[in-house]
Amino acid sequence: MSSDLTVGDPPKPSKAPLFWMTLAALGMFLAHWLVFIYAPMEGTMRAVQRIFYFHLPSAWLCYLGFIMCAGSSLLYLLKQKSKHDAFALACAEVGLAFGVIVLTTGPLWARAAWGVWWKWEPRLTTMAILFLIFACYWVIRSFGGDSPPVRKFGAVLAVFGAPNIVFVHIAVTRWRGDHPNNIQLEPEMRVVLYSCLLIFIIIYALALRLRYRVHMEERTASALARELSRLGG
Amino acid sequence: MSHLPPPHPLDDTHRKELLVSDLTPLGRVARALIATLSLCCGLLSVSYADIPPNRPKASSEVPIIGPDPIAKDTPSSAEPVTAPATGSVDAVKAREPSASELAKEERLEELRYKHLWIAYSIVWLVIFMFIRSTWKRSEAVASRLDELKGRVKRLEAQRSSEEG
Amino acid sequence: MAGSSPRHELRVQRLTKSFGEHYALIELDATFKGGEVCALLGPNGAGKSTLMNLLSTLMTPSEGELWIDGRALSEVGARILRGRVGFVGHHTMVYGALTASENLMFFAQLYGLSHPEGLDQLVAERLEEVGLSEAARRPASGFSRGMAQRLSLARALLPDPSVLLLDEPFTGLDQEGVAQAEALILKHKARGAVIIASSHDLSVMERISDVALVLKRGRKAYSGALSAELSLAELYQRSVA
Amino acid sequence: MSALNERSLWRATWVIFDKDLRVELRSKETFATLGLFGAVLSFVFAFGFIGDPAVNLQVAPGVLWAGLLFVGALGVGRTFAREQDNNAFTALALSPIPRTAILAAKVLMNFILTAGTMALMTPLLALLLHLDLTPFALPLASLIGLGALGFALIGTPLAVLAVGARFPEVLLPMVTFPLVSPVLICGVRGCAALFGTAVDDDYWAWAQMILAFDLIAGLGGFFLFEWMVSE
Repeated sequence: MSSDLTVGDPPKPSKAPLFWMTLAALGMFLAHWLVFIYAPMEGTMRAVQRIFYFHLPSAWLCYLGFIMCAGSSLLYLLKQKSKHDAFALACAEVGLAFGVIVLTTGPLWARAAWGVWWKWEPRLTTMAILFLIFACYWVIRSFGGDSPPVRKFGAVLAVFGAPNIVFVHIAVTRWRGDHPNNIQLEPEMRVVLYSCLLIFIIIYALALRLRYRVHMEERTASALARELSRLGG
Repeated sequence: MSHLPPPHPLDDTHRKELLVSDLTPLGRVARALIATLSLCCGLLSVSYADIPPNRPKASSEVPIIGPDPIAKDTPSSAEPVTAPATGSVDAVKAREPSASELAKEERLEELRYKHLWIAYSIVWLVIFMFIRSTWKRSEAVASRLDELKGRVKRLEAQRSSEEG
Repeated sequence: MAGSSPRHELRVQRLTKSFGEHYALIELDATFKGGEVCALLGPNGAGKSTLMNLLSTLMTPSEGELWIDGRALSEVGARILRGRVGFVGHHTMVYGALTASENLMFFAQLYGLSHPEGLDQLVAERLEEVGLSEAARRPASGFSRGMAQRLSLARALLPDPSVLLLDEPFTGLDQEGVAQAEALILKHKARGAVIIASSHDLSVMERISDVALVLKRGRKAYSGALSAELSLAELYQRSVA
Repeated sequence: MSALNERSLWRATWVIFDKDLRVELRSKETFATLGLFGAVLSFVFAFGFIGDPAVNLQVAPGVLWAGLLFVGALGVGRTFAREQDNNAFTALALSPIPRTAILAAKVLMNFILTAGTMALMTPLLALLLHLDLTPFALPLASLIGLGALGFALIGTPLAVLAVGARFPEVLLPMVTFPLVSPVLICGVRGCAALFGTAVDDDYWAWAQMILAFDLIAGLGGFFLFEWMVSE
């Protein structure tokens, strides 16, 4: 009878997340030191330019999250494996978290640097539309229940949504060709930027891992509950 | 399309127990609310921080010498940016504007720091909240898994005693 | 259809369907032979509709396998099997804006049917069978429930399916309609089709069925031939209790 | 049983489309709804944006494409209205045709409905805003046609899936709008280029971009559709 219950034992909670969390926390402190003390003051934008060290890595990781979500969704559509769907969901959620960072720090920077909260500029627009698409994805996944049709709907949304961005970018670039002042990075700034990127990658991987695990465990739990109802019934 | 069959009465009793530690729809709504609220709070604080440059109050530190309409106008307009010389008029017109420009620069500097701090705290907040919510959810699901496994064990024990 | 082996067959093995955290159908093993009418019985929520949907390939089983005429679902894919199934469901599935004959013509074209004297002739014959010849040129939106049900039956029988699934086929039919439907079912039974019917009207079911399958909470509670001694109602009471 | 080959895809598409068209011509339900909606929209936009001719010409692209967006969303939301009485969609899903045929027929239908409504709405708007669009008739029609096609290509598969996932209908536009935003941007800019209100006057480049979007969305949709509905 027990063979019926092999719904995949959830992996033992390992100590690894704690290690990585500590590393990430330490990294954050290091990032602060780098951003606020080590990095030289930029000439024209001065203090507000330091937002950039958080903003840019977040934007990259936000994109990464959404692209990974789309890739995993495509795999899910083709192979119908639950784990791909769980991974796609986790990627979208982490991407959205970084997206919130990008879309709040971006206007803060823009207001101080350009005098406006928002500018119809390719990168901003692209990010905003991508964020909207994946916010829709998240809303549907959170409130639509967790049935295969909803998973599929989400997957299709992600698969269509991510390549969309290329179009938006090309279109807006053509429309509003002015690129923002490309900041000439001094070597120290470069060091700070890449260290921040590294630290954010650690945080990203950690968050993704935790999230993915949670989704997988929730699925294991509902599979277990299902088997129980089968045995009990 | 296909009809979902109504749940078995048996499943329902099981479900009630299971829901105790599960994330209910209410929990999801709460989560969405918190996310929205925090976003609103962030935006509110941002717009609050934006007020100073529009108020002439900050300029009181450095009194404006002489009634200069341009110098007075510029700070009250919604343009905190100083393209160092907004117009050649400014540059030509006065030695006094240099004082007001200084004040303006100071206000801008203040704004820059304010925005930096807000941005910085948002970064922290978002990361912290994300990890925390994930952690909480993971604990909830872990406890649910434990409970379910306990029930499986009990069921197995019951079965083996029935067979034996 | 293949003349050498007129008997069709539908077989399921460990057929299971789960929704979220509960099961609608659990490990059903059954063989439905052609030329027999099987009464599918069970209380509400026993898994009858789920089984019908699985057999019609509208749903994909969570586990288990399904064969129609020896062709496995997992091997040939749902689309091949789907063409061999006729399905009459709770809803009449007719297009109100189209006339009766247009409705049938639409599905005849979708199924890629042919007839020596043209599709129009085929459609006319099929409408004749269910007694709708006079209403052939009227839009189906004006039909009574009974007429729509007849049309639905004609649609399901159109491709001469190997498997005929009838979920409450007598809803809304009058005496004459029930008799006509019965005659049609018997005709397709004689042709060798697998017929699975489910209805709350046990007296009609008693008349037409040869075997019975009773489901209870997603599991098989009884399956076997009906005998003269054991009435369907009695059997149902006994196996569900 | 007929052989189910590639030709059956086209035949089934045609059969379903023919049926939809017949139903639509007979009831005129969707087209009447869309047409009326388009007329109401035109009046609302005209109230909101009417100004001197130069201003009118400047707002016209935005008004046109906002109209297309609303009309398209309404049309796509009605995709399965024709199938839902008596649950006829189940019978359609039961027939041994490639699922892609259903999608193709519905895309075609949605395209025709949206483009048809826009063909009524555009002259009406031109009339109300005192614009003379006749010199641009052909390029404008091509832009709007491509835009309507893009909307149908993105919106229809989502509508099909929404039927299965039992979504409330309000969710559909919410999901569709961000996805079609490239079409919208290109369309508005293309129209502005066409009307000469933008710096860049190469409307054809924008049309090409919409065309590319349509191609990719169409290919992606038709390639993935069998997987989307396999449940």
